[in-house]
Amino acid sequence: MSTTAIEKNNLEESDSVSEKWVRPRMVDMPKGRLAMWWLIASEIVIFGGLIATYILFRLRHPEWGHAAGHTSTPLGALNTFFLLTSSLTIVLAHDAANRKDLKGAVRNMGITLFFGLGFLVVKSIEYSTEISHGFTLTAELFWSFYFLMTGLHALHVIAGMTTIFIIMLGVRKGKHLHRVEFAGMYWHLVDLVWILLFPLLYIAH
Amino acid sequence: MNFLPFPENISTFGVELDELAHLITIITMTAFVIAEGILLYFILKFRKKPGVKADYIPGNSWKQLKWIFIPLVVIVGLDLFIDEKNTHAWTLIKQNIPEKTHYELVEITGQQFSWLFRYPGRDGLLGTSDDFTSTNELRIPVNETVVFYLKAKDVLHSFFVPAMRFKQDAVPGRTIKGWFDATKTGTYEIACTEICGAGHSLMKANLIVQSKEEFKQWFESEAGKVTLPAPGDKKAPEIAPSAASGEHNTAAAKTEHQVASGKDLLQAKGCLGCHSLDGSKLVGPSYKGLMGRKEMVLTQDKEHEVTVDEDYLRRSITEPNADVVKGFSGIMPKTPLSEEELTAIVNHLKDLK
Amino acid sequence: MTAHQATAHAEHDYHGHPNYFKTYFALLLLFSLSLAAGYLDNILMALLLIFGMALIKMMYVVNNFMHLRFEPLSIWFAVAFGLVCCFIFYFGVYPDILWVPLEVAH
Amino acid sequence: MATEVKQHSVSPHNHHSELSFWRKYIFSTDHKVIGMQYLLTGLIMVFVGGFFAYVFRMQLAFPGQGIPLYGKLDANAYNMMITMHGTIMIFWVAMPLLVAAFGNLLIPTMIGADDMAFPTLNMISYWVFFISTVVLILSMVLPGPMAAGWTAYPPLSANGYPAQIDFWGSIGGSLWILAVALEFVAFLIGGINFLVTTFNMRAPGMKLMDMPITVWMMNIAVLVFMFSVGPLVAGAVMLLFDRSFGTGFYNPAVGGDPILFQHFFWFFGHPEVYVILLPGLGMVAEVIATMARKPLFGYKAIIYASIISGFLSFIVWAHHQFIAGIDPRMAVFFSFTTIMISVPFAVWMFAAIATLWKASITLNTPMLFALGFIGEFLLGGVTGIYLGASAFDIYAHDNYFVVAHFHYALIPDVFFGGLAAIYFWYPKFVGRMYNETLGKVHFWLTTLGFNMIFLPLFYNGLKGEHRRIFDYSAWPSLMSADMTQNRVIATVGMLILCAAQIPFVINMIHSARKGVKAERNPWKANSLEWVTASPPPHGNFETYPSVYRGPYEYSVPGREEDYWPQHLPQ
Repeated sequence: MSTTAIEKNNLEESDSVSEKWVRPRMVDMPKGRLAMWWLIASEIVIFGGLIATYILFRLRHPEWGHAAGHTSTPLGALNTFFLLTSSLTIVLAHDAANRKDLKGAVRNMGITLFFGLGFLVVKSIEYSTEISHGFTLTAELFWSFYFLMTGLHALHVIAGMTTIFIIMLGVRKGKHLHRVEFAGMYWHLVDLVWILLFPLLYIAH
Repeated sequence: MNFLPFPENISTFGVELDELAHLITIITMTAFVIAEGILLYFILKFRKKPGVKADYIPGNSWKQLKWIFIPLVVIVGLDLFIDEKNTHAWTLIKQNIPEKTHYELVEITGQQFSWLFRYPGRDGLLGTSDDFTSTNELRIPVNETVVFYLKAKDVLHSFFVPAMRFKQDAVPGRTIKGWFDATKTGTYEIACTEICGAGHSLMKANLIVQSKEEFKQWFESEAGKVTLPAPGDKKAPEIAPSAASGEHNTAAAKTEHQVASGKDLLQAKGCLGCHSLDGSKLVGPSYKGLMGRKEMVLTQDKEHEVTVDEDYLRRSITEPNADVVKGFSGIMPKTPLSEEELTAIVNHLKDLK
Repeated sequence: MTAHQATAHAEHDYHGHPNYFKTYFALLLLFSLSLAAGYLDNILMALLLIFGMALIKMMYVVNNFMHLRFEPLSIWFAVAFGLVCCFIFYFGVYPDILWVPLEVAH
Repeated sequence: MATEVKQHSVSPHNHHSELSFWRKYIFSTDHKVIGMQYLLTGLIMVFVGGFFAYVFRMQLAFPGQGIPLYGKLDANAYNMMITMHGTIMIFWVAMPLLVAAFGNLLIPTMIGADDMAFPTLNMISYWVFFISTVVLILSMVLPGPMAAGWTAYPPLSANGYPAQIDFWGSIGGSLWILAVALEFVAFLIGGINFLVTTFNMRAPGMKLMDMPITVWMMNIAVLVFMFSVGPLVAGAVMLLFDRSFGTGFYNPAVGGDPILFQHFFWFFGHPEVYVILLPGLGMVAEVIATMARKPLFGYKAIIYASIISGFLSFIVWAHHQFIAGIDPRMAVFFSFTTIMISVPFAVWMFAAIATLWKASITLNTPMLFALGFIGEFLLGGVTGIYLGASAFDIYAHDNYFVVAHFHYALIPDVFFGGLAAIYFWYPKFVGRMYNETLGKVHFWLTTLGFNMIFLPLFYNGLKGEHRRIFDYSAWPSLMSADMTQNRVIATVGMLILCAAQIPFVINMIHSARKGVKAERNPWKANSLEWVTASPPPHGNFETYPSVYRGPYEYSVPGREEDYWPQHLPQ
């Protein structure tokens, strides 16, 4: 956290008139983005701890491979596709908001919400098929981890979607355009975690 | 020198631990006294005197900061010295078992509110059919290295013998192998130091260190009582009994469907940990002359008298805290028993005089 | 409050947006590759490929979509320290779960 | 520092006066009101936690007899009380009092900001904390309260295995986990607020190295908390699943591992005690520097030492588990790191003592408490070296030596450090001076009572008295005359400590109304919070100060006054 070194070299650069882009100092960052990064750092530690434990248990229980086989990879792949595209659209929305193009921003955010909804639908299909096959939460420790991790992630998807929706209402009336970026960052975090969860739960047989 | 108020030590590695404690005391207490002395001296000497201004010593130059860093280097040096001694003691006690020709073996199982000890029997191997067990009483020969296998049946417990300066947590799902020894005969206390529920403060056992002959004699008498099944069935798994034999918990390795006798079940399920056979009051009421006895019992804290009969016995095993005998606390855990085991125990209790 | 000064900075903050579409297609490519890697017979090779590509995808998302590339170093530090904590926890718990024989206590 | 000229309008919040009672006091977004709310919740909870300490201390000193104000204590209630005493004192007294209350009160005023970066988020963080307090009290009342120590190790905290899952029978324990999780959320939100305010809203001209040390400590504490709480949130959810749905994360029969939760807990637990320690140290350093009229010795050295201790606190956690079944080879590494982490705090102690060299000390109540902190904490730190050595920990783990050690490390920090801060900033945030004699009586009684409790417990600990035992009559060696006498002395000491708080409460309430009106800078201190009126108006500063020098320029040679406030141009 000692940013003195950074502040010193920024001192000399900012006086030069060169058009070269200057890495902003902490003090110049807009508050919201700074807060979002700290929030993302704490989320990384929460999911990181959970995934570290899951990896340890996977190494300890090789027999979970056959249990992991019952997770349907195609549906997981579809979900990954949904989240990747929604990540793209939320960035486009942020880009549009920067250019004050309200209609573009709202449209993109709408697409993101659509894909988010798609993700949740696919997730519920997966859950129902698995539970009907008898792989419930307490069936085996693998399934406890599976439902805990994907459940926690799904909660974050829902939280992300509600924030996007609330901000979308504001953007439609042209208020708080800078908040689109924060919703975007949270959504990217959710996508980031899924990128790590997908191979762990679905591919690793 | 021995100025710390430790109880008397009877184990070989306890001496090393006491030395470490005294070394740390000398180093840290001198540092503590010096620091307190300087603090008090400064407070008294530099009180606010009218007209006298304080000095401007911000402590940002090396010349001023050396007053902090020199004592710091001394402290780091002493710490490293302590850590070296400590690593030596730790590796001796916890990491490797001393090379000896003959080891005494014992399997210690902590369960809710009593300690079960299992001795290897005549064949010297744990997990075989001739093992015998005792509850809340561990006997070991003097000057002999005892290798133990520490397990827990339900929750975390911790095997603590102050006299031997020895403590090790028992964790369900793990067998922790280690060693201890005793150099003096006598009876010492064993305690559980990891909180394990309501009866945690009643979970006491005795460590009885006997001379070799006494121990041998006691060992023979106990080993003789074990009823050996058909000789052909003698299994001899290697020393670590845990992973090898499946349910090693039942006293005798049962053949397929023959249920162990009621008496062995009382032992194995840990009932004798809290209920005595000879009438003495332990954690729970004694089994002596149980059948037909009149008992004052609290049911939903309504006091009423009940005569002990078969369904009272059956109900107080399956629903232990439904009616609690007056003067005892309702802390008996529910132990999972199959139907035959339950009937075996109840029949055994009925004909106990 | 450095309000007016910060907004001035925000305008020309992101020199040359990272091309979002290029990143997106790179992500899709990596994603399909990792799916294909799932069917490799050599397990170790497959796992390495899959998790390697997952890490590259994460770097893409963090750098291009979340613009970490343009943030002050302290933010890099915060994110990196979060990961370091997870690794510390992983290697701290590793011996206790993997070097202990699994028994079933009942 | 690039001298950008910053024009400031008068504080934009002057419409504060016509807000309704609710918006002004209950759901206020003013960081000072929120700070006071945290302070009051912390002070109320200290009496709840203290009552539990009173009950089980009486039981330990006079086993089996009825306890006045409570009646007879049985084993289950005893276990619940030690659990709640630990939880309340750490999560509902130390954290709100030191980190949240003084963080909210001091950070904006010390860095010359009008309010926190996100005022509404700040208000939400208090109310999440308030809900967690309500849920905690509910968890004590409902059936099946948590009775597995404040560390809540499974399998005991997960109803034991084979888990008899009765969701409603053990609702108390599940609510306890929920309350602690909510408290984590509150401090995560609060923490982000602290960080953004410090990094983004400092007064013009205030470099990071010009900030008072308290602001540094609050930020390091909040950062350490934020990074360490993650795995425990995951662990707590897993424990909640184990308790309520019978999943087997910690159940060895199903493949789980009880040691896993201990790692989760202590990976958070040890950084947690530094989260509590650092703010206390920071505020005590302020008080010592101001009252000794001398710059804090080695300001930069202390900051780097604290940052190093922040990092070290993440690789030290398994010293709580030396004999808990972890791999013995791990203990060698953690024993080394534990002894190394005592070094940064040795720097702290030497710097505090060096500050007093050639100073001119005024011994009023805040200074007495600050020096009491340094004196008592030395013993706490020193006994830490004992327990850091894993071999000695074989004997001393889970016995009263450990209990006495961590009370000597925590109580000086929360009681002495917290009270030094309360007395020091009382004139600023309440607007009236406290009564000096009542303050001194409070100090001497608290010191007497505190030492009377825990010195005998060191002795009992060495004799082998293990902790969390409801009734020692089962162990004849622990019922010897000297040990029972020590337990009685400790209980009497505890009664003195409780009695010592009466002059404190009288002093606080009485001086709030009838105390002498305090002026802007009663202690002649340098930092920015002494620039505004006391109590500071809603927007803190009429005109925003800029900063020209460090916060500790006391008795600079060549100036007639022995202090040089940060905001004066020369």
